[in-house]
Amino acid sequence: MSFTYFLKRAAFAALALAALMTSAFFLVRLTGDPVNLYLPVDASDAAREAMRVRLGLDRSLLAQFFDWAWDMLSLDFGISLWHNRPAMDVVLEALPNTLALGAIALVLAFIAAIGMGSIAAVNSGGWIDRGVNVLSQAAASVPDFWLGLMGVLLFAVTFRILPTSGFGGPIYWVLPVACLFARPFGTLVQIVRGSMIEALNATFVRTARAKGARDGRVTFVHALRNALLPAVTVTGDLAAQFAGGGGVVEVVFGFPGIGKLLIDGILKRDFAIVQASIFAVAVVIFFINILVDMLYASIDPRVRVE
Amino acid sequence: MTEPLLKVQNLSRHFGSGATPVRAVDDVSFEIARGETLGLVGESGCGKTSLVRTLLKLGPATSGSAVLDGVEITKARGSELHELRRNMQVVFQDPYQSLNPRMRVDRLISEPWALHPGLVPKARWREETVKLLESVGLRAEHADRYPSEFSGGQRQRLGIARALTLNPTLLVCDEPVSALDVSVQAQVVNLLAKLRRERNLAMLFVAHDLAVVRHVSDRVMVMYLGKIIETGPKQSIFSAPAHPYTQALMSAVPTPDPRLRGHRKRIVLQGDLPSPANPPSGCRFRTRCWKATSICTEQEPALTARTAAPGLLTACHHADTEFARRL
Amino acid sequence: MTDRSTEFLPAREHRSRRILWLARALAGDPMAVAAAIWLLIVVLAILTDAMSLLGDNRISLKARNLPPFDFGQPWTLWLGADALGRPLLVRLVQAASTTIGIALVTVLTSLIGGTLLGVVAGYFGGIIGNVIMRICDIILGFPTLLVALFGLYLFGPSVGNLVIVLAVTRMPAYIRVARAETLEVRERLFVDAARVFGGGSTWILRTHILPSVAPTMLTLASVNLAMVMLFESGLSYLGLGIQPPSVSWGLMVAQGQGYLSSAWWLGFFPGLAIMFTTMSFNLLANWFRIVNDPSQHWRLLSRRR
Amino acid sequence: MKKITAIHALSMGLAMSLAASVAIPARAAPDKLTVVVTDEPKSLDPCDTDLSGNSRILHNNITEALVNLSPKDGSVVPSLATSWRQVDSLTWEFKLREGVTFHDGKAFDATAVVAAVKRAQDPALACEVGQATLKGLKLNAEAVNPATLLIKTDVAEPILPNKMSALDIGSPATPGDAKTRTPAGTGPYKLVAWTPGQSVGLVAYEGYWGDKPAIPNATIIWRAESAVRAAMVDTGEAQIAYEIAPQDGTTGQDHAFPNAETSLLRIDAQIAPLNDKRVREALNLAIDRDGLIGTIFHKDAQKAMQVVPPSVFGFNPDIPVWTYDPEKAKSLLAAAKADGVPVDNEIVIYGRIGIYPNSSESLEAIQAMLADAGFNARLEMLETSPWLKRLLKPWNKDRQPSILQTQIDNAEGDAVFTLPNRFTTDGNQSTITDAGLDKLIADAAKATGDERKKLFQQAFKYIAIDTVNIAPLFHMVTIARVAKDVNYTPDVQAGNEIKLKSISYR
Repeated sequence: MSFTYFLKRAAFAALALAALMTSAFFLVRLTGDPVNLYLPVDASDAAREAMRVRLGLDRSLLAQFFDWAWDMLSLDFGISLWHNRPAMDVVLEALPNTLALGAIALVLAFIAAIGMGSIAAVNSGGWIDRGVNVLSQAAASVPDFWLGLMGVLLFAVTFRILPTSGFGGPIYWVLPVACLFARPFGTLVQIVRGSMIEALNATFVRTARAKGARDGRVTFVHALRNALLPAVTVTGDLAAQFAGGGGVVEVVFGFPGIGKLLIDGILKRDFAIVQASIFAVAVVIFFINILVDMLYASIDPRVRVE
Repeated sequence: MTEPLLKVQNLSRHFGSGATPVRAVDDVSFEIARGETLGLVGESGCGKTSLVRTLLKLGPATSGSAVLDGVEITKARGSELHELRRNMQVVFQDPYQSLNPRMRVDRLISEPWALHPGLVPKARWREETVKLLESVGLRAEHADRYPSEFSGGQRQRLGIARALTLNPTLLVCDEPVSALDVSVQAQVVNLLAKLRRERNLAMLFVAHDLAVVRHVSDRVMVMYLGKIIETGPKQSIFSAPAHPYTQALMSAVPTPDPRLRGHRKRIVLQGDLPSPANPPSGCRFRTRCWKATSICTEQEPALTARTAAPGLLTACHHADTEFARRL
Repeated sequence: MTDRSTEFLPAREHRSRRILWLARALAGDPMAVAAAIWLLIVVLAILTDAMSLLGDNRISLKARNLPPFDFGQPWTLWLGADALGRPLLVRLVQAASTTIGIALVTVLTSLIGGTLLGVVAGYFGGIIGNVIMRICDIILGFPTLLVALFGLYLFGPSVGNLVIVLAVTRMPAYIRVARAETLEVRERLFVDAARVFGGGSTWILRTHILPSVAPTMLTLASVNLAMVMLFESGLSYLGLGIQPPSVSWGLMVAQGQGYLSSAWWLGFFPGLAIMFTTMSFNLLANWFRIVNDPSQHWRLLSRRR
Repeated sequence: MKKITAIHALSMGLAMSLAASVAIPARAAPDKLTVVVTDEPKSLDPCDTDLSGNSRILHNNITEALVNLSPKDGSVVPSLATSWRQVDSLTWEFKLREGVTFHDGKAFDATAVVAAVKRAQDPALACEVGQATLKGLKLNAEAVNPATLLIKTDVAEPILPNKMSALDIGSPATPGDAKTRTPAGTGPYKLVAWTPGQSVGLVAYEGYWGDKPAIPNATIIWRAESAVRAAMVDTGEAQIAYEIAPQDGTTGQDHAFPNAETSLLRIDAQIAPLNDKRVREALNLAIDRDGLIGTIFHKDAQKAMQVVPPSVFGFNPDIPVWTYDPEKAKSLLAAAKADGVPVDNEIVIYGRIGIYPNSSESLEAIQAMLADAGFNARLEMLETSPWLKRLLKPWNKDRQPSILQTQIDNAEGDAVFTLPNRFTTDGNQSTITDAGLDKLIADAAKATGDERKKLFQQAFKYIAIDTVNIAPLFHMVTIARVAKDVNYTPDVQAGNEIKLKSISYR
């Protein structure tokens, strides 16, 4: 991948980011004034007005926008109203949790799907294949939040072997990871299975077989390579989705990630938090996309990144 | 002499811009009279298709003019263009691609009528469709089928029937049989010849197969790298081609005359077709020509009568000598 | 070139044979059969409820959180009762009409809008096409949840807004596919032919491009139906979608969360319903894709032997 | 059955391997206590303790006020001040406890209190205490000597000591220009760490002036779902969980305590048909309060007839509770209709998601009850911000007739904290304008003793019987689940403070 290519993409990403941040600026402000939320209901009108002035909300939207744009250019994301500290600090505490959660779930899903998918494809039409098919369809269709609740009910409330929620050692990650794991796993098994079956029927594999290569090698070198490409693409898309936080799952488990932060931020009209999270997520997505492209190129030399 | 049906003058079609555009069609002039069939031959990539598409107004002309029945094709717009479409129709090369697979035959055939309301009233579409199908050798019940239910030759008949719906005066046939099996080719060519006679159609018949061209054409035109390099009556071209390229093409055609078999040596051209973006200087054929001399590098030969063969125009510096040697 | 024309020659029987063939193809996929049956049951249930044949749905605080599988009760109570004593089964059916209705309307909206925009972008290109595609890039570049959050906060979480937000966030996918397909179809010879007959842009778009693009778009839509359903459930679960007293499966799970340890069935059954229905849509979409792909027909037909 | 065992075995195996690194203690170590609440504190600044989420962590754990209110009768009892007296109508004198130090080593004295009072009223800081409890009152504190403090007020304030119970005293080192996230107080616990999004950790303060707490380490965590909070006590993840929903609060470990909140529906009495008193009465008669108790509301909740609970000074015990009489409601509506009142107009019920457990279920039930009585009511559940827009003035002139779900908290123990804002013409949440009531409330606020009590009782009666701009529901209870081995019984103040120092293991 050439450096100029990277620059070109970065430039486009920066433009898109600017557009998004600008729309986010106006959108969050349209969601309503935070003042009522931050003052006791018994506070006087004068106190409300004073807070508006203090937050600069009394000025015209345009004036606020220019101030904000200037701060953005100097990467100043402002102070979180709720947390009462720099918004970016708060975001950067939550982001690694989300990324780790998403990465663990996706990597596990990817590995499991490659394994399951190829087993199903090799046994195409048989009992194993049908079983895998049903399982993966179910996994791809199960609502993650529901899975989370049922997990809590079963493993935490009934058997008491896993914590209900929260954050801490590895054991706290089991249920959230399992919930996020389901859908990517189901989707990827379908894809791996489908493209492997196709590849196994394709001429080049027959050729390879005719040349006397052992069956195992045929399957895993040719067909797998063929199946990896779409699997990587889909995983990349999913990774981009997860970067925005396994929103619902994070809420279910009280997991301190960016998705929960963002939802809370909007609920609490914490403009700075919302904007900083959007920014951070967008940057992460940009790098994920680059990473996927590089992976793509390394799997299939025919794909030239351009 | 009456005014020709189609008069093409200095027509060019270039692709791309900047210093070296691709000159797909470069300064081409020719005429087609009413009822006349002009054969156009050349290798693939020589600009035949671009010429056809320009005439059909599927792409803009870069310069020059083409006048059909007094109407300037290159400048026609709006209703003038719409009228023009009626007079000039096309049979495409690939009958699998040129028929929308999702439309039933009756809709396919009547599509032009739908686009030119007033020509045939809707109530008579069915009747006319059946008539057309029968005239191209298909049956009435075929009207209710989809293109996928037909063989290649049948599809091309459908294509021809559809081209005739508007009763055009000029039919452009862009390699109409090259996608078909040899056994079917003759049937379709014969059909075209028959229709031409019946309807007094003028045709521009494009092909790379000389045998087919010979069968239907009155006159023949040879194209190389966007230029016409030789043109003349069928007899002259086939019996006494003056341009080395034409000769090379002819040598590949099996002769119907058994006496001549074995006497003619097959000329195999060396090298590939040069890039039309950067054609050779002087004569464009010189890079593959066994007769090329220095003059060919320096001067571009004009399309002029160079031999005694009647009506034959050749763009070759060495055409006269060739003729002389033959004698 | 495979020419299956002989299979269908007599024109009159074409259509009825096609239906027969579809039935055969469906029978070749037992999972698709199961999916079709499930969806049929759901649709029938919705219809029965629409004709108010399901009986009493009144709040009855005495029957609050009645446990399921008590077969001594009237059959509507076999799945238990909800926190306000309403039969859970009836609630599930009412929620089904919201959930599935929203999914259908959303998919239809984004299908129509996305196809039109994509076809326009692909056929005409130029500035309009570019603008459309760049907007798509931006929407696609950011998490759907975020776009949805904004939309719903801005306009309030009503059913109409939910549909709009979901449709807008799904639309870029349709636009991209429609555009790519159009770019391909646009170059086909039959489009040139239509132009030579004097067909203008509108004519070509309407009679040639749209019908050619449609099957792909329909396949995409059938896959999306499942996706939208899951997404709506998620939003409703977060309190951003359907609001009480309306009811959707996602909202039922959310409300059931408060009864996780006291009345598990309140959240369990609606989640199960989401899963079954989503799965059915997925399976049928899969089947539909194979049916529409001649190179894969054998998968459905050969199984019968 | 077999299947379940298999799943169990499988999950056990899975858990064993995972639990190798971190296991959940089935029983907490005796020196540690974990409390789970609903929300993360918004702030840990001593001047923000008006918010229950903040005050639970701070009040009487990290920071203390000059006085406390007795959970038994609401009377003022000593804390950091040992005694107090009213010098004249505008001046109060407090004697301060000596030998007290803040967690940061600073000495507690009159100047520290002066700084805290000043800070709480600084408009730039917008402190909760300054804007709610002390609203409309100017305090001027002076240090006479380290152990004596004078507080002057701009208007007569007969209940100043009550109000001082809300003002926590932070270290003089607390920044004057910004809220702090690391408060230092005089309380039995000091802050170890606030890990945003996760927990607040406390440890016993060696230099505390009073009795040492039994449990040295306390952690406060938060979970939004009541079912999860309840389960956490069972699993041993927490020892005390607050705000358990009624459906979960049924075991012997669950303690219900009145939390000083009164739930009600505020009727917008300015818009037809609700501007007709008969319609508002019909609305009250249509609600089956008995049916709601023990199902959607906890069985210990009390049917309310006024907006403050009985523990509040000024509560009127003689107001009759609304009976459930849908027939009478119907006839009242019919009578109103006969007089041309547009009783068929759609009335919106605005609810707030999660205002109390089962808030949306309660409104769904009430909507059905209203419909049975012939009301045309539509329910709309709102998230806090839009709900506040409906709660607070200014309102749109041509708004729909509406009923708003709300609850009123009065932990301070005096009716003056409830009435003025909600029922006077100038009040920012008031739907009535009644000059007589305005005067009554104003007079009551200035009066003392029995006179004060009598006037407030009159005001409550007038609101309940003459204006009827509310449909009072219940005096609410909070349910706390306490682990079996923990010795703790929540009292009436548990909604606003977790008295960690009184908790011990059995």
